[in-house]
Amino acid sequence: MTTPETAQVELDDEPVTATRDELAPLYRQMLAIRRLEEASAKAYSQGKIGGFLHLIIGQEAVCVGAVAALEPKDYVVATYREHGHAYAKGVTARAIMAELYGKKTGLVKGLGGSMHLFSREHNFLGGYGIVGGHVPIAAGAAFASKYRADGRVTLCFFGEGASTIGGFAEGIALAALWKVPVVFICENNQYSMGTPLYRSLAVEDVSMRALAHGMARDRFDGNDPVKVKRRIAEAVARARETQEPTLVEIVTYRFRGHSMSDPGLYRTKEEVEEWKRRDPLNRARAKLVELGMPEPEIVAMEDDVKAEIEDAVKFAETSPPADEYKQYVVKE
Amino acid sequence: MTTPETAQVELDDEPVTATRDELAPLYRQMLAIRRLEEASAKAYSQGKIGGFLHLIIGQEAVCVGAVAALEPKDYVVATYREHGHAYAKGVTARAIMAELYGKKTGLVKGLGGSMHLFSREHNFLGGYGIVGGHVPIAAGAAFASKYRADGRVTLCFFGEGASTIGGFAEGIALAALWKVPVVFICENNQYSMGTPLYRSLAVEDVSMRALAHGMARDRFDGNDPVKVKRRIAEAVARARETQEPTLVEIVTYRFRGHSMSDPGLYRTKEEVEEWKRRDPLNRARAKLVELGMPEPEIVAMEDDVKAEIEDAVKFAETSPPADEYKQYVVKE
Amino acid sequence: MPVISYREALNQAMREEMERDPDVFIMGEEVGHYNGAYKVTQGLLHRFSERRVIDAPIAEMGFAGIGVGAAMVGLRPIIEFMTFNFSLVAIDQIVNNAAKIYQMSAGQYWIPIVFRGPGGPAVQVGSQHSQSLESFYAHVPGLKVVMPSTAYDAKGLLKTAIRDDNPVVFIEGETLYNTTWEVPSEEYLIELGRADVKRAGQHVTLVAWSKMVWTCLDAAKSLAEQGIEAEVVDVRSLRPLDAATICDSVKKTGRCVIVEVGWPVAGYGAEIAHQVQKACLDYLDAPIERVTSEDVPMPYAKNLEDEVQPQAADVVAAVKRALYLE
Amino acid sequence: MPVISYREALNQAMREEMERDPDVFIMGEEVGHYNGAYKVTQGLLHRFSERRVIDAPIAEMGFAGIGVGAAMVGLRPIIEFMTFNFSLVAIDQIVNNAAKIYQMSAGQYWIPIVFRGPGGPAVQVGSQHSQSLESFYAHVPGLKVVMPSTAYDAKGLLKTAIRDDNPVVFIEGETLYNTTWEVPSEEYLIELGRADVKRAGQHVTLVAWSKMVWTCLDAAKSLAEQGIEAEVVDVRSLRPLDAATICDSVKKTGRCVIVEVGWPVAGYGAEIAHQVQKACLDYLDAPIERVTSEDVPMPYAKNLEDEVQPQAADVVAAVKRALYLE
Ligand SMILES: Cc1ncc(C[n+]2csc(CCOP(=O)(O)OP(=O)(O)O)c2C)c(N)n1
Ligand SMILES: Cc1ncc(C[n+]2csc(CCOP(=O)(O)OP(=O)(O)O)c2C)c(N)n1
Ligand SMILES: [Mg+2]
Ligand SMILES: [Mg+2]
Repeated sequence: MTTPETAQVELDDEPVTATRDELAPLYRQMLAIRRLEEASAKAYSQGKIGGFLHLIIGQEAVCVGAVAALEPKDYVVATYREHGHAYAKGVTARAIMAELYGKKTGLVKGLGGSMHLFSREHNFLGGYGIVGGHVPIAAGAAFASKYRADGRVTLCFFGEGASTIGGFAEGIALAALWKVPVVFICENNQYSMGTPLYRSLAVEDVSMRALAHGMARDRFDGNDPVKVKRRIAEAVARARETQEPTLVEIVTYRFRGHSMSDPGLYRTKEEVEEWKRRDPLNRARAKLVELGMPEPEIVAMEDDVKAEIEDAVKFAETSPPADEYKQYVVKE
Repeated sequence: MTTPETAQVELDDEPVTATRDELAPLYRQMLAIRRLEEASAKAYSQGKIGGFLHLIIGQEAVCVGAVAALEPKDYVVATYREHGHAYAKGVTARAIMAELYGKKTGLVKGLGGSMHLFSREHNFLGGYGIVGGHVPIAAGAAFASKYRADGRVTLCFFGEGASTIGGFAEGIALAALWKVPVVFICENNQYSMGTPLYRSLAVEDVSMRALAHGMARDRFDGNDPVKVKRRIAEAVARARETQEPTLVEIVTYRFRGHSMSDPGLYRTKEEVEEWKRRDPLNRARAKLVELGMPEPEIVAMEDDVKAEIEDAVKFAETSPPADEYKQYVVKE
Repeated sequence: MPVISYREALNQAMREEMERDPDVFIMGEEVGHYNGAYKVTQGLLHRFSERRVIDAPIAEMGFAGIGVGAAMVGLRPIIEFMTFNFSLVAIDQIVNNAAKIYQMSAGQYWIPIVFRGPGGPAVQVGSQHSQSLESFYAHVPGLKVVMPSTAYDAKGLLKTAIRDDNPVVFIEGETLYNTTWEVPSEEYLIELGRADVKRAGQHVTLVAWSKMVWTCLDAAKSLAEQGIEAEVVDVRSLRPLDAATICDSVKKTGRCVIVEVGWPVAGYGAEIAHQVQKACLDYLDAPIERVTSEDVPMPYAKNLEDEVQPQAADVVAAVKRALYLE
Repeated sequence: MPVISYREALNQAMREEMERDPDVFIMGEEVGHYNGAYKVTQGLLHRFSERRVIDAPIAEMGFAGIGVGAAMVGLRPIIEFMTFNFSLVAIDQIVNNAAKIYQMSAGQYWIPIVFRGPGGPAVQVGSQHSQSLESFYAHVPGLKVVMPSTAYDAKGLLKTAIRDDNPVVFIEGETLYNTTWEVPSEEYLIELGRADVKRAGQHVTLVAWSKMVWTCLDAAKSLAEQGIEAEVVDVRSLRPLDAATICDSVKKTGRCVIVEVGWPVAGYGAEIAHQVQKACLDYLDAPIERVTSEDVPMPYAKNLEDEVQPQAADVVAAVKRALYLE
């Protein structure tokens, strides 16, 4: 947890020491999410997926590391850029891909699509499309956990662009006032659509929003899933033990455009390349080798991921179309 | 201007040194507002004024001192508790009282009433009834001043209860990002209707909201109009010279209930008495005596105020009823 | 049968449902220690403690959203808006989250929540505080919208709304809190989506909800003195709407006057007018009349406010137009 | 005459008005450096600089309110909502401030502002991004509501809206940006509050606005093949509404079908239906028909989305009901 002054972020520091057994599964998840996103991008360009498609490529270490700090009973609330969060929480690639295809077998039967994944089985409270609108919802789930003393913690993910909107301000203010077990995680990927930080924030440190509420805060680089897991674990422990919320800002970067329709012309090649150098997947893989994981084992894991995603695509391709839109309007 | 740490407020410190010529007119204004409010309370209890009536009795030093730091061209935006602000900006007691009576001669012809006073002649941009909703409007007036480089400054008044709502959060965030000449003045009268600070704020220092935006801030006791004038003058100068906004929190207290319908049972007699001891009018009067203003002169001024308000009441009583409600819906 | 106020009826409904179900809680501004800005939650904090009666800061978007999140995971929140005028800063939570999560999640999550509070003009509170926003909420699939006119209906409908698994927008009449009605001491529920004929008559059908039902009953009285028997249908539930009861009446009377306190353009009454002409065109002996407020923001002065709002005399005049008596 | 796109027409309108009046500026998310999420503001930053083309953070309530404040003191803001779905977090500024300040101040302050952006469903963007909220805004006195269907109307109406001294809610068709139409190179304005007959016909009157005008023209084509000549009235301006043009047509045809892409209950079409039955009851040979989306939040899957939204075939079917051909 950082001090009240603007917290500096070390971008290229060494990955925190981890055991191979701790890192390997995180690497596998990140890789699966990367491949899932790549496959959906391909299907989108083939016209098999429609609407808005927001890829999280480059940011995988954040959702993977953060969710790894949770128990299954804990809740996750996310934005429209949530495929990775859903997968990290346990949703299958099949259910996600079939949803993107708008199929009956999709996670939400073709009703929600890319931006609105929900999974009750995994306590994944959904992906939301109105910026900031989901922040109070996360505070509400945490409010319910405190009301029932069920020991659950809620993670709420959002982008730095959401930190200016009223829903975010009110959500964190009430969470701080009523002390509910929630961790607000700002995925600061440095752009809100085409807008860089300096054009959207007077102070380029979102975690400082916590100061006026006496809320604990943290801020760090998000390219190492183990580091993310450890730091989020601190906040999760605080929430579980003291019911106190935390505002965590994790600095990351999206390699692709805001959505498939955005060529991302507002960034220089150099800047993007610079960040790709920090690709969390490459760093994690190198670390695994360094930790003595035999190349063949790594490759086997990678092949396994490849197969998993290919299967998910085939499943989506061959599933029947969505066929129901009236059943879930009014609950009897 | 205070440091980033929670700013302590000295409640009973000595009134700042002022000359009699500086204090006398401020005392007169405060007294006129006090009498105006008392007269409207009387008329309300006689059923001559209807709707909601929010009195500012006890808080007079804030609007009087703050507006005294302005030039006539500067703008003021206020809440539903704005009779004093309008008067301080130059609106006559007659126009205000006639409006409360719902008369044709009222400031806004009986259309707005107590909560919605507006005066273009005095650059009084109005009283607003939706908590927080007027904060972006104030930022907008200041935006226009910067756009046109007209050298005007906007003062935006609001209660501490407004500091949690989204409109306030977005308004100050945009003002800080775009650096517009506005001074946000939180009149912290320690209650939001029946809710004391500790039940509405996680941190009982509204000025800390400025930290996350790199905005200048100030915080002090509001029972001395000269002190208020001096401190607000600093913020106004900052706005005029550098276009930078400031968030100022002024600690004060309302002697009456939230509105005429509120008996204020949520406060102890002792607490109210304690604050009445600090009555800004008594303190100012004592100071005037101390500054050598002869008692007869003070009494003459007080009689003059009495006459002004009595005239305003008579004017309101004898004015014709409002008669027009269709003219100002669509501008041709 | 005991006669109690509309306010007391609402209070009883919440009290009984909170006794019955520990997952029901109420949250809003001044609902606890202050016992409610309009005293509708009187005594609930004392009875149920701060855990279940929560005073919220001024952050409608925030606490409406907290209600939605809590409802998602199984609680049954009652969110009080001090008045529905303030629901405009929270409407995104109601329209985009409360109303859509059941659909977006393909039925995995549902939102058993009640958004309640007074709506419609009070007296001389000015244009920002004098709005009737029911047509906004009635427009949105996924919501239910209820507006009771009597203490009896208020209690039975609010209890049902609290037990409903869908988000219910429950708009109370700001000027009805002191009105009284017979209310049985035994528990009862009133199904949502059922209109109620508050007065029988054969010459004209008056359709209204909330405060305007009383205005229509007043108008019906003076019409009766002139030999005109008006049937007064209290819609009670705007979504779902009980169009059958309205149409049955119109088929009988052949004349229809719809009365609402809100603005005329795209007011909810237009929806009823459409449904009536669609189902009963051949039965209509005259065009459907609507009586509404003037198409202006509400003025403050009492005399102007009365001019702007529908009065019994305006209803009588509309009935006479519908009967070609002018 | 040059044929240009709806997007280009809107761009020209803003460019011309900004050239004409230095008090006109545009503010919104991605309107400047990104040239607009839908490229409607393409090139405006380059031409007018950051002073007059302002990229805003995600704070609709904040920048809508800033627009209102700036308009109060004499500027003429154009506030772009990336889509009108996001106007729900700012609606309080539009309804309680923009629409009421002229009245609250008794005419001392007026609000020359345009709130514009795309509305209505796009393609597969899900329920939170696929809403038609015109009936909300059309309900509110003090606002004007404009929804053009063609490039020609878009340019002429937007120029007039920018010069109007009242707040104008200008909702563009999210799926119309690439549609083209003849647009003169000379300057022209189109008065607000005038409907336009887009196709003449004597058998039935089709009333629509925005995208649905195109759907009605498609339907009219296939109806013509069956010997049914439909008149298509493009409302263009929902507030004020040109009821006369609609009623003149209905008096001629005796049949009326109102088509909107939004939800059925309390949709704006109900208001038109009411006004038509009120003014033309004796001319109606059949009940007024309404064609709307299904009463559900918009599903994501393309096949379901098409089922939910009104198609030309649905209009044709409604016309046949109105002509008792079924
Ligand atoms: C209230 C609202 N305004 C605007 C939008 C359009 N929009 C969608 S995502 C986005 C940018 C969000 O940026 P950020 O919060 O940083 O998240 P990121 O996309 O970078 O993950 C915008 C403006 C929206 N969905 N909701
Ligand atoms: C959005 C909104 N919510 C609720 C209200 C009702 N209300 C009016 S004043 C008030 C209390 C405001 O307290 P504060 O901001 O401290 O100002 P004060 O009245 O103390 O001057 C409330 C809750 C409102 N007007 N607007
Ligand atoms: Mg971002
Ligand atoms: Mg206060």
